[in-house]
Amino acid sequence: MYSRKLLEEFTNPKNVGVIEDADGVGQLGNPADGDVITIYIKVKDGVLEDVKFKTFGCAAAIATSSMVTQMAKGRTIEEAMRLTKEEVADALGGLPPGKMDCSNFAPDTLKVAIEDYQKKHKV
Amino acid sequence: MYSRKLLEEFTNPKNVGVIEDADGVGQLGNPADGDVITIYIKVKDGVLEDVKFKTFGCAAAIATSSMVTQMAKGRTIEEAMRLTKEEVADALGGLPPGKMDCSNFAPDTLKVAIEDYQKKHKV
Amino acid sequence: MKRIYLDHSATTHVDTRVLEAMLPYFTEKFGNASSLHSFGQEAAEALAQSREQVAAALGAAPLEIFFTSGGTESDNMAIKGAAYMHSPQGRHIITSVIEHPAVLRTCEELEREGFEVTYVPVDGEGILDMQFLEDSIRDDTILISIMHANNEIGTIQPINEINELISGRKIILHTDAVQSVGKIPTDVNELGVDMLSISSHKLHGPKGVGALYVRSGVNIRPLVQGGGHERGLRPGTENIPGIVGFAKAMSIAKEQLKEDSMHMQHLRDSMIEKIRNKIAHVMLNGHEKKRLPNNVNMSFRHVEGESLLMLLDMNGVAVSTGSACSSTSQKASHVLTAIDLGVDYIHGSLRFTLGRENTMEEIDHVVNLLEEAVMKLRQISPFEEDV
Amino acid sequence: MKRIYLDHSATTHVDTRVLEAMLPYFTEKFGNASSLHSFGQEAAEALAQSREQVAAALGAAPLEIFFTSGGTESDNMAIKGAAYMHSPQGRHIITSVIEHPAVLRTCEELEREGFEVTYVPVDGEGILDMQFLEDSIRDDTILISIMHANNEIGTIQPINEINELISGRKIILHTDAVQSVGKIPTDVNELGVDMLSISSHKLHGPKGVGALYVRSGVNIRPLVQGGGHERGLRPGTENIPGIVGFAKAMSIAKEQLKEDSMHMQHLRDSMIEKIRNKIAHVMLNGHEKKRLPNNVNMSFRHVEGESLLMLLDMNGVAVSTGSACSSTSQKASHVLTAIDLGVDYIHGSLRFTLGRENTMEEIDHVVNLLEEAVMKLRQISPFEEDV
Ligand SMILES: Cc1ncc(COP(=O)(O)O)c(C=O)c1O
Ligand SMILES: Cc1ncc(COP(=O)(O)O)c(C=O)c1O
Repeated sequence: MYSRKLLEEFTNPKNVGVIEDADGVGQLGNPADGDVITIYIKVKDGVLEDVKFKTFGCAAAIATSSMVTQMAKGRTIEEAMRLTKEEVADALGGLPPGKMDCSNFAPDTLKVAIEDYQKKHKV
Repeated sequence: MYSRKLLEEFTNPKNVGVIEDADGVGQLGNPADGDVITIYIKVKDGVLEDVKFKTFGCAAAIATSSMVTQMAKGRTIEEAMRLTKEEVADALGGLPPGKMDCSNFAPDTLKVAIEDYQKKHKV
Repeated sequence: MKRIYLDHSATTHVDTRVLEAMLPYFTEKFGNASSLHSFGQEAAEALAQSREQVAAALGAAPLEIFFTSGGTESDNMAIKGAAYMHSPQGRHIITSVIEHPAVLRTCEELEREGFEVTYVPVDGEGILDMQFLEDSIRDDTILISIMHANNEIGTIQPINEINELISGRKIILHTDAVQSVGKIPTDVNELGVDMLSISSHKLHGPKGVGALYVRSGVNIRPLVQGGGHERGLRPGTENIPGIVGFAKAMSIAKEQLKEDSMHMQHLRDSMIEKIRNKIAHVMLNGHEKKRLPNNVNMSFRHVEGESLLMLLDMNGVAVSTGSACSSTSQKASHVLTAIDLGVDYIHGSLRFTLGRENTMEEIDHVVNLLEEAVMKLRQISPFEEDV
Repeated sequence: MKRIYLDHSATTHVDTRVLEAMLPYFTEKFGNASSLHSFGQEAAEALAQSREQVAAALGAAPLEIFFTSGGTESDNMAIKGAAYMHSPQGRHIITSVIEHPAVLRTCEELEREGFEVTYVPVDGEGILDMQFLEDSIRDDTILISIMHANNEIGTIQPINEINELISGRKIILHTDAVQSVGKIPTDVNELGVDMLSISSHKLHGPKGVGALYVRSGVNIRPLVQGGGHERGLRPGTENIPGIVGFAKAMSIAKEQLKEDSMHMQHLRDSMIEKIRNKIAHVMLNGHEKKRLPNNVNMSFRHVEGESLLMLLDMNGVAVSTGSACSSTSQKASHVLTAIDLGVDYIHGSLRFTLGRENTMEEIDHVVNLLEEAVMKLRQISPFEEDV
């Protein structure tokens, strides 16, 4: 059901971890629902210098988290805010029909992290 | 479903035919029901000297007709009247459950033939 | 003794190509199609591919195919499923007097539950009385179920004419195509049906599997509840080897349809002609032309069908009298009764149903055995002159 | 990569002895068991013999066995069949909260049709609340349906205690024994049940076939109408190869029961112990002792089951999280919810279900892979400290 690309991403996720002095942190999901994503960002000159994640969830949640962090890293905040679930899903070779919701989940968490940064830094 | 014995009797029935100057004739059944047996008897000194049959019906009807004529031949009228369906069925190695009704059918027809003889000859 | 099988409407042998396709799914690719792991995914892929194959053979979309355990379940699922779903709009159903028991008994059950059922009669050749059908349609008619081809006498019904008759109305049209698939074209769009029942074992596929085609947009209620298999309409772990075999059988049937049906029709016509030439007082039951290419149903005057069947069987020839499904009961078949066979013929019918592997030599041999058997039984019959 | 299958509660491979028994019935002895000719009689004999084999394996009489298309159909047939037949005496049914969807969804359907259903809860180890069950019994209770062993956590229910509880009352007792047959004794008289559901593919038989045991004297209504097969209770041309294979699988299961269950229990206990020793923060779900000999269901804190399953699958190991039948839905399983697993554990369950051919080497290998996989996912999990 999962694409080879997604499975590769899932087994070798990039940017796993916590940024201790993060500029913004986003968390979505709920352990009772079986899916929680936390994304940490480090911003420099309006560019996402570092992005890391921690995810509790299915293979799709982990793979999309990893993919989103990679796609966001190096982008400007504006560019990162425009990341869509379709782009993420495409980059993973597609998601199975039952899992399309998942692809929203990681970009949304990234947005929460950026909003946290913007709030904290009064952007 | 049929015993080997019954099938042998069915494929090689004995006493098939009509007795032109029969002393008694019995017929039971109905073409619309798919079963008709006619039995002809020739009586001499109270003994069934000859018994013949014609049957339209299933393999069990034909085999029991043949068996009844053989069992009746040479018996006294009283003995022939006492022929039971169990004896006929046993002689054929049993009948399948759905066909037990059939085994009644041929001995009953024989009885009708004997009654016809008794009526005609005022016995 | 070499046996000759002429009872393909009762069931067929599994084609070796079909069995070959099935085998890996018993022992190696044995996963449950709902499982996420590789064993499950192999099964899920086989299921998806089979669904495509069956759909393609019917001119349908894969999502319109629901796998079942056979023709009986498909018929029940179609008729009850539509009746229960659409009872708020009406409770009237139309069917015919010559349907298979899987349809007739189901309709009778619905009658006990408060539905009204009209049973359309047929003429002496087994063709539906279209005027009667048209006159039977009411505002509360929700479903018409008419078999595509009859299992006993092989008569083919004008299903697409029925579709034209009800066009513009919200009536669901179901056809039991158990006997026609693989013998004549059964494209769901050409037929214009909303639902169509199939049984795998009638077309050289395995027993215990079948399908119901349900046109997209047509809603029916499931008969069985459970896990969400078959999009909730038919739960239960999917019978993957069976489904794979069924799909393979459907593909073969579709591919060889022209060739197979021409071959069988040739044998059929030749058999009918030879029987008529050799045996006096015979009748062809059903329609001379509008009949399945593999069906020869004939009655022999003053001879009882079961004893004829037994004599042929003892010579290695397998045929049927009436429908296999009712052969343990002794009553005259409801189909032969419906076409009003006279009393001299009604109990003397034999059904020879040909398969694509039968040969002309076999047919000739059977006709000879048949001639002997009829003569033999007529000698025993009280209705015939002594010969 | 050698694959290791530890998902035998989802489905099993067909035993080679079973497949061998089936093969002749696809291509040679392919007759319809209702046909009078020799092909039909071969099939009818195989059917009768299979019925005897299945009956013998359950301590039942042959006429108490009705062949179906699988566990789901058996459950539906038992529950609806009894409910519809006995609704004049009452419309109350008792079942449990941890039944398979084939029972739960069926009961919910009956609720929509006006029946009342009581769902008996279970304790933290998945054992039925017997006091609750006893208190639920009413004068209008017609049916109790409690599974013999749970498909997710393997808990075994005290079915014969329920039988004792209702002795003297006119309540029908049904058990879904789909998971227990072939793992623990399932003699219908020792259990004291009136009806019992089986599915062939869970015990190394083919998919698409099963049976319902119905105690002689217990009346139920058929779900499906058609020809008179299975004494009218389950019409449709019998799936002879499937039934022959199922019967063979039942015989083997019965014959090897002691040996197989001892072997599996040994692997099970060793696996649980090794997992507990190697991995911190794990929980065994279900009852420590009253569980199927082949079931290991454990939860791993702060790890999500599906991703764990995927990691194992990529290493060739097939397991399940919750029941295979609900694995496409993402909700926590109703069984794990019923035993009140805490939030840290409820989404982190894996079910390993062993088969008689699994070996200790396989178990050891899987435990090692599992340890790695849990560690890996805990490193990614936001709830665990960075390691
Ligand atoms: C026309 C027709 N409909 C339905 C069926 C039932 O199919 P199955 O026996 O596969 O359930 C049959 C065959 O017996 C049939 O000939
Ligand atoms: C306890 C239980 N009951 C019923 C079923 C349904 O059986 P089947 O999938 O064969 O219809 C299953 C298996 O999925 C099961 O585990």
